[in-house]
Amino acid sequence: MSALSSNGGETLRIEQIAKSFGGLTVFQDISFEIKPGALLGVIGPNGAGKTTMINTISGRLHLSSGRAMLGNTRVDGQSVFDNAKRGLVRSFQQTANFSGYTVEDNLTSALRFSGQDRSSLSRLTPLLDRFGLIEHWNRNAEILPYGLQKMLGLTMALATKPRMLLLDEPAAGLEKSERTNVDIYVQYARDEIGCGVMLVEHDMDLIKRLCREVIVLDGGRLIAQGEPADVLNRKDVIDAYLGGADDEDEHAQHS
Amino acid sequence: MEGLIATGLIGISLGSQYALLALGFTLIFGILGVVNFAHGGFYVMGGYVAYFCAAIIGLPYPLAVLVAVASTAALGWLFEVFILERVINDHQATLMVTMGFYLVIATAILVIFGAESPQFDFPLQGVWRAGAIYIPYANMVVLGVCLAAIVGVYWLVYRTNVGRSMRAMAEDRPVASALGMRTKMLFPFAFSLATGLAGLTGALVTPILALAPHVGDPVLAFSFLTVILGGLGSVSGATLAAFLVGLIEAYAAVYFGGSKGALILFVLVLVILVLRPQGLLGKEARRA
Amino acid sequence: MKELPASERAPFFGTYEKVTLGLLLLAFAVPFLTRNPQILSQSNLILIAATAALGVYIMLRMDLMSFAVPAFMAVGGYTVAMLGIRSGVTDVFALAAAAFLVSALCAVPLGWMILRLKGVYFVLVTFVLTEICQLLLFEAGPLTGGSNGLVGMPSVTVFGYEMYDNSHVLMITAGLAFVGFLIAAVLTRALRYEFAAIEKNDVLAESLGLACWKYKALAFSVAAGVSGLAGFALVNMLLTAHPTSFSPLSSVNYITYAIVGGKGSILGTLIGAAILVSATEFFALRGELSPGLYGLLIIVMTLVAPGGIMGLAENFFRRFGKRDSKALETKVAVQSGSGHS
Amino acid sequence: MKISIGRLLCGTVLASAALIGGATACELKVGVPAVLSGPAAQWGIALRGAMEFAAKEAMEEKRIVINGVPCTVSVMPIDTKYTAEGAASAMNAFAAANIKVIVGPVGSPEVTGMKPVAKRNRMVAMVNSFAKNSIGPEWPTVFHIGPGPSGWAGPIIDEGLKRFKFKSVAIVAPNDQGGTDIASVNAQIFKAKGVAPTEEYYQRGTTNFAPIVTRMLAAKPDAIDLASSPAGDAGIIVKQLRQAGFNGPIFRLGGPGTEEIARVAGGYDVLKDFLWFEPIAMDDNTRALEKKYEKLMGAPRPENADFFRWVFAARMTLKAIQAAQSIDDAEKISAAMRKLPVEDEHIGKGHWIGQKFFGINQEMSYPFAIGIIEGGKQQPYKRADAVKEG
Repeated sequence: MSALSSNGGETLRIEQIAKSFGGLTVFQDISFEIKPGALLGVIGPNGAGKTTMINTISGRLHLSSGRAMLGNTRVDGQSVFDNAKRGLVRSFQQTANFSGYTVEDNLTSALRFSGQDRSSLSRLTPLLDRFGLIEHWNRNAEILPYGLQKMLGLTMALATKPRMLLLDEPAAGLEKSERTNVDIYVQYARDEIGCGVMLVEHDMDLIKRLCREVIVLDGGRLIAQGEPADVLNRKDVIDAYLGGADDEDEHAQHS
Repeated sequence: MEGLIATGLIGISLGSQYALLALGFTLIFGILGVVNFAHGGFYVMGGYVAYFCAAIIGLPYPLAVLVAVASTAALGWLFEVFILERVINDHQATLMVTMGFYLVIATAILVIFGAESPQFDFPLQGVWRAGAIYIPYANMVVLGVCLAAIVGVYWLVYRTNVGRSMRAMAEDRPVASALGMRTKMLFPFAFSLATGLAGLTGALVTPILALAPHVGDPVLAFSFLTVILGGLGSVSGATLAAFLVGLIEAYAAVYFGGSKGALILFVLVLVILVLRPQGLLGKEARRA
Repeated sequence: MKELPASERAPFFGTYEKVTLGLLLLAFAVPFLTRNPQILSQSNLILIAATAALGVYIMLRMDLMSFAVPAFMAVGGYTVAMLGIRSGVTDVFALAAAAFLVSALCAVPLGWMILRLKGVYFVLVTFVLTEICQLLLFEAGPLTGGSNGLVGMPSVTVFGYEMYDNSHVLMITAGLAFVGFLIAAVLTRALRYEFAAIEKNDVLAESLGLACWKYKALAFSVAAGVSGLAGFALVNMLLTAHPTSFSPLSSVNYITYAIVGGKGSILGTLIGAAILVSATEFFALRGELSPGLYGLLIIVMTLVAPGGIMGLAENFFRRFGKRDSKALETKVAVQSGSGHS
Repeated sequence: MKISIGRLLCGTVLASAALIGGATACELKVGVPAVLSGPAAQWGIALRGAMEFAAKEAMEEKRIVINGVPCTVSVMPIDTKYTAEGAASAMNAFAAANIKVIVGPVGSPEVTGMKPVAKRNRMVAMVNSFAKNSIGPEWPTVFHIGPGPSGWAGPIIDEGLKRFKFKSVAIVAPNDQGGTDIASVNAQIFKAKGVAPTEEYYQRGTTNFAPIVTRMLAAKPDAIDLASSPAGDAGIIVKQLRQAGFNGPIFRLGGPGTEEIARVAGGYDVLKDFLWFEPIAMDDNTRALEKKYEKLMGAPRPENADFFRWVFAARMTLKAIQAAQSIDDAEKISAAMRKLPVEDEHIGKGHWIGQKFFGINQEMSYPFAIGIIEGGKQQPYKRADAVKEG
C-alpha cells in the first residue's frame, strides 16, 4: 500500500531565507531542498534559529528576505491555516493538544480542521496502537503522561495528511525508551503518507539512525551539509556544539 | 489664541483627575489581571467619607481626605481578601463580583446619605485669572496631588522591592509565588493601594464638581478609555493617556459641542485600539 | 493489534439544547394558559433577556466576553421601528429577517476590525462600541428620532392578522426567542469542535488548518443577528424604539444572565435570564434598595456557583446521579467544551 | 344586589360577609411607577411621598365614599429605573394587580414606555415629563400634572427682563429627551421676548463642565438658562460659569431643585442673580400642607419641591374618582376629571390648558412662583397666577 503516488508529495525549496528581529539577526542566507518522501535532519546548538526557521516557513512569522516554496506555491508570509491546508504542517516542541478533550476528540478535531475524513484516522491505527493511545481513547488527554501527550500531538499533525512535515524536536522530553516511537513515526510518515520531513532534533543517535542528509545551523548560518557520519565528525561542527574542545563529553544532553 | 490656552488648561485639569483614577485602575489590572468594575464605587465613597468627616464631624479638610483614603483602602483590602481572592483566576467571575460590589456601594450611599447632593465645598475657592485664561486654585491643588501620586506610585512600583515583587506577580504569577512572594500579602496590598487612590480622587474632586450617589457611574467609561489608550498594565501609559483623553475631551467639547465631543473621543479610541491593540505603551495583552 | 473504537455518533442536539428548545415551546403555551398581564409581561422580559444574552453565550464559547449586545439590539430594534413607522412594513417574518440580517451585516465590518484582539481588549472594544452606538442614536436625529426615539410603531401582523394585545405580544416574543435559540443551538452544536479549539488553543488549531478568524467573524455576526431579534422583541413590546432601552450599562446585565446561569451550556443562558429577571422584578418592589440587592445576589451567586446555576445542577446530579459519572464527565466535557477560562 | 356594609357588619361576622360575597369593602389601589434608583431618584421619592400622603389623607378624612361605603386607599410604588421598559414592566405589574389608577411616572423616557401599556389595559394616569408628546389626543385617559415651560417660561423671563438687561441667552441641557424638548421650547419663548437664544447640549453623565462653559461663553451671552439640567449638573455649571468670569443673570427654566443647585454651586452668593420656576408659591397655605404631612406621616416631607405638584395631582385624581363614583373605570374617571375645576385647598385655583401645545386640554395649570435671587440674596417668592390657554 504505497501512498507515495496517492497524494504526489511536493518539494519544499528554501531559497536564501533570512530573519532578524530589529538589529538581531536570527539566521541568514540559508537554502536547502526536501523532496517528497525525503528526510532532512537539522541540528545546531540552542539559539541557532531552528524553531524560528520553522515559524517563518510555516507562516507564523514573516521572513526578512528570501523565499520558501512548496511545489510552486509560495508559503512564507502566508497564513498558518492556508499553509496547513496546502499540506505544510508543523509540530510543536512542547505538548500540543486541546485541554479538557479526550484523545478521540483531539484527533477528530485534527481531521475536521484539515478537511480529512475518518479513513485518514483508521489508516493511523497501527501507529495509535503502537503508541498506546487506543487504551486511553476516551480519557482526558490532559491527564496522560508527557510522552503519550507528545505522541498524540505528533499523530494529530499526521492525521491532516500533510505533504511536508516540519518536526520541532519531537524527541524533546521523551524517555530514552520512548524515543524509538519517533523512529516509527517518521518512518510511517515517509512510507505510508509519503510526505517529506524536516526533522529538527538534538538527539544525535536519532539523527544518525534516520537521516541520510543533515544540515548544521550555528550563529544563524548554514555551516555544514551532508551525510551525518562525516558532518558530525567535522571539527567546526563539534566546536559549534561544545564551544571549543575543552569538554570531552560528546553528546550535549538535553532534558 | 487665549481660548486655545484656556481649553488646554481645562484639558490638563481634566487629565489630572482621570490620571489619578486610571492609575489605580491600571495597577489592579496590571498586577491582579482584574478589570475593576467597582472602581467608581470607591471614588464616590471617598467623596462621602471626606464630606462626612469635614462637613458633619468638622475635621479639617486635609485630615478628612486622609480618613477617606484610609477607609477606601481598608474596604479594598477586605473586599480583595474575602471576595475577590476566591475567584481571582476566573477573569469573568472577577467582573461579576466587582460589578456587584459597585451596586452595593452606590446603593448603601443612596440609602445612608439620601439622593440629594449635599454641600461639600473645597476649602480653597479663589481663581487665578489673566485675561481669558483662568485656573481655579482647587484645580492646581488636584494637579499637584495628582503629580505627587503619580511620582509616588512610579517610585513604589519601579524603585522598591515591594514594587518589584508586584511587577513579578504581574508578569507570571505561578513563578512569582514559587519564588516565595506571598500573594496573600501582595494582592490585597496592590488592590487597597488602588482603591485608596480612588478614594483620594473622590475626596479631592467631588467638592470641585459635585457629590451625589451616582457620580461613580461615569468613572467606569473614562477609566476604560484611559486604560485602553495607555495600554493595560502600563502605569506611565495610563498617565499619558489620561492627559490625552482630558485634552481631547476638552478641545472636542469646546469646538464641536458636548454630545459630538463625546462621540469623537470614543471613535478615536476605537480606531487607536484597532490599529495598536496593546495601546500606546502597554505590553502585548496577556492571555487574560 | 487493537481496532479503533467506533465513535458513537454524538446526536446533533445535546440534551441541553433539547431541554432548552422544549422549554421555549412551553413559553408559547403561556399566552393561552393565562391572561394575567404580569405573568405575560414577566415572560416577555425573561424571553427578551434570554435572547439578548445568547449574543453573550455564543461569543463565550470562544472565551470572548462581548459587551456589544445592546448595540446590536438597537440596530435590530431601530431597523424594525423604521420599517414599521416609515414604510408601513408590519409582517412579522419580514421584520424578523430584517432585524437579523441588518444587525448581522453591521457586525461584519466591526467583527473584522476587532476580532484580532484577545481577551480583555475584546471586552474593552465592545464596551466602547456600545457607548458609540448610544451616542449615534442621539446624534442621528432625523434617522433615529434622536432623544425622543421612534414612537408609535404599528402592531405587528402574522399573515395579516394584527397582533395587538398582551398575549399576542408574548407570542411574537416567544417566536423570536425560539428562532434565536434555534439559530444559536445549531451554530454552537455544528461548530462545537471549531469553537472549543479556538477557546482552548487557537495556535494549535490554526496549525491544523482551522481559519480561526473566519469562525470568530461568523459567530460575531450570528450573535449580532440574534441580538437584533431581541431588539425587535423589545421594541415590539414597547411599540417604541427608545435610546434608554439600549444603554451601555445594560450590557452588564446580559453578561450576568449568561455567566450566572452557567456559561457552559445554552440552557444556562435561559435559566440565568429567568432567575435574574424575576429577581430584578422582585427587587423593584424594594425601591431604592433594588440595585444593591441585585449586586449582592450576583456576588453570592458567583462565589457559590463558579460554574453558574447549571454548574451547581451538574454537580448535584453527578453526586446523586446513578448513571456512570465518567460517561457524564466526558459528555459534559465535549458538550460544554468548558476548558480553562 | 347592593347590601350596605353597615347592616352586614352588625348582623354577621365579617368573615361570613366575605363568604356570601355581598358589597365588599371598597378598596382603591393606586399604582405609582416612580424612579427610585439612579441619578433621578430624588424626583421619584417626592412622587411616592406625595401619593402616600394623599392616600392616608383620603382614608382618614373619608374623602372617597362610593355608595355609602368609605374606601380604603392603598399605594403600590415600583422602581422604574428611569427607563422605558422599566416603566412598562411596572405598569404590567399594576395591570396584574388590576390597578386602574396610576399617578406617575416622572421622566420622559418612562412616560414613553408606560403609555402603550396604559392604553392596552384601560388605565387612567396622571403623568409628569416635559416631553412635547407626553400627552395627546391618542391617549385620552392620560393627564399632565402641571404646565411645562411652554406655560410658565414667559412670566419668568418678563420678571428677569424687569431686573436685568440681557439681549442674548445661552441655553444648556442634556442631549436626551428630557433636555432637548424643554431647551427648544425655552428658546422659542426667549426669541418671542426679543432675546437671541443659542442652544448647547451635553452628553448625560458628563462630570466636568468647564469645556461646555467655555464653549457657551464663546458666544458672549448676556444670560444663561440651565433649562432642565439635573440639579447636580446645574450646580457644577453655575460654579464653573462664575469661575470663568460670567457675571450675568442665570435662569433655571426647568424642573425644581434650586436648593440642591445652590448647595453644589457653593451658596446663594455664587448663584448671585438667579431666577427659577418654583412649582409652588410658598405661603402660609403650603406651609400648613407641610405640617399636615409631618403630622400624618411622622416625618418631614421629601425635599424635592415636585412633592407639591404630585400632591396637587394625587388629590385631583382622588377627587375625580369620588366624582365618578368608580375606582376602576378609566373612561368614567377621565370624564369626571375633565369636568373638575383645577384647584387645591392648599395650592390654589388653576385652569385646564394644553389644547394649543398638545392638542388635548388635559394639562393642569395652577399658580406657581418665581424664585428670585438678586446680588446673592434671596428675594420673596413672586406669586404668579395660573397660566391660561394662550
